[in-house]
Amino acid sequence: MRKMVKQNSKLFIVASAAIVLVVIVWVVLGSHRNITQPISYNHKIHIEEAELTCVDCHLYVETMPTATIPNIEICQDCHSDEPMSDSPEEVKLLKYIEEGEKIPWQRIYAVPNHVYFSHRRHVTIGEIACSNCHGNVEELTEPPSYPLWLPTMENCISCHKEHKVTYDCLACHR
Amino acid sequence: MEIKRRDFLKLLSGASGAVALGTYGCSDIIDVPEKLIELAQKGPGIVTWTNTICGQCSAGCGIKIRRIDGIPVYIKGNPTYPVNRGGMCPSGHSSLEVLFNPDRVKEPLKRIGLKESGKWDSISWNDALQLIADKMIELRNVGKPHQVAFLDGSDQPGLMNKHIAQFMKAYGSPNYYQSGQLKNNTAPYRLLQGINQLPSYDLLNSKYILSFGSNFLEEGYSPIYYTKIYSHLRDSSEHGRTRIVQIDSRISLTAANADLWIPIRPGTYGALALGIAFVLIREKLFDDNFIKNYSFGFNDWTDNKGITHLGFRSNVISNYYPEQVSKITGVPAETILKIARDLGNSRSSVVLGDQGTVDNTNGTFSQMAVHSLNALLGNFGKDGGVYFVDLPPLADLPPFDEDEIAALGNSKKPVAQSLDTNYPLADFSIDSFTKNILNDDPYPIDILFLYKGNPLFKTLNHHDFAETLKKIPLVVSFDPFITETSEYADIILPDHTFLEKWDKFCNTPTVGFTHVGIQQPVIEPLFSTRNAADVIIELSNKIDQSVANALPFQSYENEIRFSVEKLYNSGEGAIISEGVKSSWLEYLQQRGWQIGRYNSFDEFWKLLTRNGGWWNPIRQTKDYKELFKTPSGKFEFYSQNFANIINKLIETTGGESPENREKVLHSLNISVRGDKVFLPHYEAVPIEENMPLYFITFKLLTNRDGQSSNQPMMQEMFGYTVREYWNSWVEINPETAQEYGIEDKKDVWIESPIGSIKVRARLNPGIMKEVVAVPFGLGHTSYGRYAKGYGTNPITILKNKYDMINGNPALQATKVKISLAT
Amino acid sequence: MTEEKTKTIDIDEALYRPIYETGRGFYLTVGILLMIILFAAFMYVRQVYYGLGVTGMNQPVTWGFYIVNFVFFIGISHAGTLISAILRLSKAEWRRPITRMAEVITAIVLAIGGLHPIIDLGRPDRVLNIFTAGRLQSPLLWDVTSITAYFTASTVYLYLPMIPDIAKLRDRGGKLTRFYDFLSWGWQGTDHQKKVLNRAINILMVMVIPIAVSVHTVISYIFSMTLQPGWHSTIFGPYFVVGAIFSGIAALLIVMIAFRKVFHLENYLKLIHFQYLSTLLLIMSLLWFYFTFSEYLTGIFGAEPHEMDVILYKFTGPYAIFFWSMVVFNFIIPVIVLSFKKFKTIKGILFASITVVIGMWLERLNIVIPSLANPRMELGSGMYFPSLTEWSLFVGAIAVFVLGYVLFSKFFPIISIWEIEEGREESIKEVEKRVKSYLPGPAETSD
Amino acid sequence: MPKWAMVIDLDKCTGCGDCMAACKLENNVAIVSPEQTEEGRVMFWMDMMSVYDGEYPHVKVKRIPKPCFHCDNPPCIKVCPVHATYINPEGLVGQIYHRCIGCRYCMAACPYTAKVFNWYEPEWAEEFKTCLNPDVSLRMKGVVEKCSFCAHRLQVVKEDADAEDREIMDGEYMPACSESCPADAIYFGDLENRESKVFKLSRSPRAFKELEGLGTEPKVIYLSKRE
Amino acid sequence: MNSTENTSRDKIIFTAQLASISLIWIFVIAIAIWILNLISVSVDLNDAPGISIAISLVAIPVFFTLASILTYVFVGFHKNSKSDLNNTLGD
Repeated sequence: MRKMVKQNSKLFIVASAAIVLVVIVWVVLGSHRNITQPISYNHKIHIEEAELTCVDCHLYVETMPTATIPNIEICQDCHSDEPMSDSPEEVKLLKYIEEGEKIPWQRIYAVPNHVYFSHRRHVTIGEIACSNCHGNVEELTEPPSYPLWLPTMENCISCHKEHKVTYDCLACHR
Repeated sequence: MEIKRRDFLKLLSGASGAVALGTYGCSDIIDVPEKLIELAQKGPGIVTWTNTICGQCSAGCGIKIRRIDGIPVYIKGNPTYPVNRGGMCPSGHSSLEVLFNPDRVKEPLKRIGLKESGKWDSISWNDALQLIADKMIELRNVGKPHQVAFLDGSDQPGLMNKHIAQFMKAYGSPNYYQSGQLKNNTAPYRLLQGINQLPSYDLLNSKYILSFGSNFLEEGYSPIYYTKIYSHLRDSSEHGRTRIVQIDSRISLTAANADLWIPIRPGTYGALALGIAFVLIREKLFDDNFIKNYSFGFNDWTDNKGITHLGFRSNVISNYYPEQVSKITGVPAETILKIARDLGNSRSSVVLGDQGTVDNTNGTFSQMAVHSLNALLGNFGKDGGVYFVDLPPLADLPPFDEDEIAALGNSKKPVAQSLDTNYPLADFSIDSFTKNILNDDPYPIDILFLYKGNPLFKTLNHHDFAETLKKIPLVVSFDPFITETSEYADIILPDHTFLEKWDKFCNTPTVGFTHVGIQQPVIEPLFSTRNAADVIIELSNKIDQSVANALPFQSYENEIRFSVEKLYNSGEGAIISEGVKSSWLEYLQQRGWQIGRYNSFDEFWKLLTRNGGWWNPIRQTKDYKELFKTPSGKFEFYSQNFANIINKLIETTGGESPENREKVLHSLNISVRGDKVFLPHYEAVPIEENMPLYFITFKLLTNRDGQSSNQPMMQEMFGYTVREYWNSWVEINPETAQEYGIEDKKDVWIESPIGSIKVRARLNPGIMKEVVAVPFGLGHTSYGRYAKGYGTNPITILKNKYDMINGNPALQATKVKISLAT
Repeated sequence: MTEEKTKTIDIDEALYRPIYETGRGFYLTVGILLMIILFAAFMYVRQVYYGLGVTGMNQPVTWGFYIVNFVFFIGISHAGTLISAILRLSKAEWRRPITRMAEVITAIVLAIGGLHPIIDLGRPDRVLNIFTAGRLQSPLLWDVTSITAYFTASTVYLYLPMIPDIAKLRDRGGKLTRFYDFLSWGWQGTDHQKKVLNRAINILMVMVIPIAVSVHTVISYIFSMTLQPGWHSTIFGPYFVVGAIFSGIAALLIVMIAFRKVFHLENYLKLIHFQYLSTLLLIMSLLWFYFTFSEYLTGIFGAEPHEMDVILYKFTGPYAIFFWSMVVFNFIIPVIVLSFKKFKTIKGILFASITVVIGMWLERLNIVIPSLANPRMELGSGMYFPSLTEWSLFVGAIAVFVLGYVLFSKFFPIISIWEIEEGREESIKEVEKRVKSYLPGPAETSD
Repeated sequence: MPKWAMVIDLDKCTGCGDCMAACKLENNVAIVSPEQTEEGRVMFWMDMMSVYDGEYPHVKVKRIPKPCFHCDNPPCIKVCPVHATYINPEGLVGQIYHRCIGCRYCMAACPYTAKVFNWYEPEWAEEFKTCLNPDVSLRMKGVVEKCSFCAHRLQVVKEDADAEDREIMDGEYMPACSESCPADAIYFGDLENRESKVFKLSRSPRAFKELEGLGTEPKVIYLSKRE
Repeated sequence: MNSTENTSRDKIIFTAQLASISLIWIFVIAIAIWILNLISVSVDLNDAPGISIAISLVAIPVFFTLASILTYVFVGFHKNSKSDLNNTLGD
């Protein structure tokens, strides 16, 4: 009898642990659906072979709060009529350029609109490397499909504490 | 996927940290990703500022529009624009609600069915213009171009009125009217000084400001300009602080900020002014030198026929002794003595009158009486006095040759000027306008253009004007919104809102320096609308080459450039600029103004549009000859101009004879006889004896002409001073309320001989006991979702009375009964 | 043993009857109450969905019925534990049939009252913020702590004296034996167990009184910690406690009279109980008046303008009717009814108790609303009209209370059976002994 | 550390109400429906009080703009159960909308009635959403909000100053009301900076604070010649 | 009466009772942890920690006393009858 009780309770513990785990996994994985971009952009090739830097395309990284994702206006500076490679992705891009249609990039990094986050503040004034939050993007051959680093308040504050910069609410909340 | 294991762990810990709702628990982050993408800003957020001119009212303040990625999001005053110096009024701040208003007319509309049916069909610009042009060509072909009328509701001097006038003249119609009262309001100055312009007052240098009902901080032509001046007056040290005395029936914004508020019975301002004149004369507090050398008709005088005429002095001394005036006005005799002595003893003191003084049947005479106090004080051409501003050196529109049809049309008598003896000094009288059109007298009107202003909402004779609009076969409205007036239109050609269009304004009335403001688009037109000015050019091209010749411009923008080019060539003044950060006062006193450096007109134009305007703060000292363009060349207490007008009227009625004179004066409703008619005098306002209370309306900064009613922000702020929102109220003195058993915030009926309205009562100690007041601006029956059905329009119960001389609506001439609504 | 048991059953059968006999009345009552509660729940869900706009609260009057009811219900909760603890502590023998009833009121009403601040929240979805990011500096958190403590203490205090009765129910058998078995904690009625239980109850008794007093003081702190006129008062603590006990006794009397009637407990709840309790009510009424009087006296005497605004508003403003009816309900009626023997019947006492409960609710209203309606700045006064949502949640809360009580009486004896038994068997002797010890005479030497 | 404060010169202020409008526009303050305003739920971060004084006919009216007073000893933050309202080292009393649970205790505790509550979800016509200020987040139903001294402007100004490696200049950080006051009656600046206009004016003999006796030490200082 | 069935039922009920007691302890400890957490937050944010500490000084012991009383009663009840249980159950 006692054994049975014990087994029962064991079962209960296991079951509840499993449920908790499932919930956690569901929240963690479910929270970022894998995002596929319309064009599988190759950061690595642009940085290593075209010798571009981040600022060349993410124009406002050093001067504005929002870095912006480059679109055809910037792409077409290099990719005009002739394809440079035999990549099918470039063909897609050229089609967008030809039709004058914006590439519907999906944003994967963004802060909620009640947060004031400034790239200028972090990149230019704070001199934080892009890779701190965006990871080793120059090594990526295709765009990341979910954010490397979630802009949660915990993450922001822990980093701010680490760097001994203000974590006053009004510094970010607006 | 080349995400390292370590990174993945980091990611996991980050996310689960959020799940675990740690110390700073921000639970909202759990559902972030989808929300993030949705909320993410679309562009980089690049901020640009554009200077333009506010079009919410006629004050023409310079504003700066903050645009983020091209979309206007905020407005502030243009700190360098001289009229408002960075200041703004609440209504200006709601301009974006005009631009983005959901009730805008988004394309040309053609009415379906009967007028006022509210059913519209869209029509292409081309069809609409062709339709109108065909009608106009037809009229010209039968030689009746004068049967086209244009009613322009803007009260703003600028290029647009010249543009329309040019068009109408070339087309051949004398019937272009500005329904604003700007021109009518100059009547007293025309009579006393022969000047067709409103004076400016040098308040900054005066030590005593006596204002007769002039609510210059709220209802004036440029409240923000006066607010700036007020602020500088109050900024000065305690010693020698300027005193402001406000005579008004209720505590208006100006009265609230004055040092002293003197309650007065509506319509008796003239009597009070003359009572003050009595004291000034009796106590010899007037400017002897000025009176002796530069005035006419102060003392009794004899004309070349040897007839002795009554002088101002004798008239005042015999009729306006303080006790008598006190009985008329309700102002205690001691108060009259006190303000008169203060006025006479302060150097320098200035007297101004508006709103309360002029909004009555005796408005012109009252304002003459008020202005004559300035003459007694010798306030012309001196610091702290009255002066008149020069016009900017702008190019007139190019001359053109009007063809025969046009010449014939222009020779016809304008339809809005009275055919009998009513309103002899009216430039535009809505009373005559409606009566004459309804009677086809002297000819019918076939086409009516309406531009700005919503006249139907503001007129006293609402019914007649509506009938007029119904009667006219083709009514074309340029309104960007469907207003009460454009409900009666047959075609609506939606204008841009002022944030999308080009325009040019100059010299806001009563502002004390010459200036030009450029209005320019801050955003591409949101809808298929067109600038009314461009539409007129297009129309002129469609009608006839001779009409088109009058407006030889590609677009209105070019026209502005053309007109401004002379400004550049003149070398006068300067484009407004930052640079000098000294106070405004110093600005004005700065006489040695330097001219900006620009090498070409293009540079000038670029700078002008970037900075938003041009001004010339230097006031040329004028000699009295320029100030007094009267027959005598002096300030005429006894207005010979008026005498001439009356004589002319008598002639048209059948020649000089006492009977004819009596007939003319009678039809003008002038009660006095003899020389008094031509002197500033008090005319009693005809009122009903059986009604116990005076009824007046007033305007608020939040909604000066009822034009802000379609802006939710202004509707909400409408009565911020009494905490009434989206609603009208009636101000009642607590003692009066007690007498009628009325409580605060209870609805009351206000009953006049015309009709009755139900309004919420608000007890307010700041109103005369025998006066009740309802703000103007609400009570729309049209004008979009935010305007329709909120509040009450007090105009609807006003009697159909007008100023006997200049035809302005008499807003304070009605008496009413009130009772608690159950 | 068995003989004894049957004997007791015979005597106290009336106390067991409601548990074993379920009439139509029970189902009807529960059905109606459930319907009311469901409606209230619907209204609450609606409020969460649309926002607090569905209530009648507005700009200066930012707190309305919910906070009034919160204070009121917490006040009522003082009926129980405090009274029963005091009576137990003072060894008042007449307490025996009353204590359970009083304690049940406390437990149920506290739970309801404690929920009211959550109902009042604009963002109930963020209520967890209190736990993740709370600030103990806020009197609201003091409330959370002290109400939790009081709720725990009073539930324990209700539960422990119930154990012997639960054991009795267990021994009687029936469908719920296992449930009673679980709850009886292995009570066998041994001497050791009795000793343990008595000791625990004695400790609790002492503990519960300060907790109860502190809870209502802390509730008053919500108001008196702000700077608002009419709230910022030092006597608010005791004033609230007195008011709470006052309303608590009245509520207890109402419950007693109701159950006496419904369960035919005339043999247990005798007139003497009501007279004792109503005397207590009378005293509290006088005390309440004293506190009210001194509260307003200090305000009027000091005549600080804002304070006077609020006081005059209470006396003459739109809420004056509530103020004066509060005085009538809380002071004039109870004093008249309870001072004269002629009126001091069960009916009279019921009447007075009902007016007191209403009056105390009005008192809470008069504390919360007028202060808020009269902002210090020149903004004009505000008005507050509760909406249907607030009314239905109020009625719902009362329904929850009644339902809770009805259900409790369905599962547990409403009068402590073992204590009655104990009273019959031992207390007469004990009281005699005790009274003797009070009486003047030669000091007893320890024998 | 600067201490931001506002000085309102009541002698200069005419009560035109522009500060109210500028504030509404800048801060996306919701415009509630007319029915709601009737119930007293109108939202103004900058409100206007009318004070009547004297007996007819010697009546005086003074209109007083009333923002949040950003007290140095704020009664509201003491009672907040969740750190949603707090005072930061620069003296700004912040309101964190996403933390607020909507208990409205701060509103009840504020002697200045400076806070407003979102009784319903704030709504805008679709067209008006285009021109909302992206610098200020929208509030949701059930939270308290109030004047922030336009703290979002400070974020930008600070960043500009840091980027140029300098201190914030006097007059660089201005709330919308102060910026557009037509009477120049609203001054804003750093109380700790002895050179600032605000510091000088706060020492003026005309200076007074609302409800000074409460010890809340408001950082909105009024100037008026006391008559 | 089936004694084995009875005792097994007793066992289950006994575990349930034990569980409820431990739940109460978990509750009390959770409250204590919560209050301590709030203190640490207020210290962290420099937010008048004195008040928090004062309240926790009062509140935590109260909860612990309550839990202790319950435990005392539960243990007290069973201590006495332990011998009986042992006798009947054997094992």
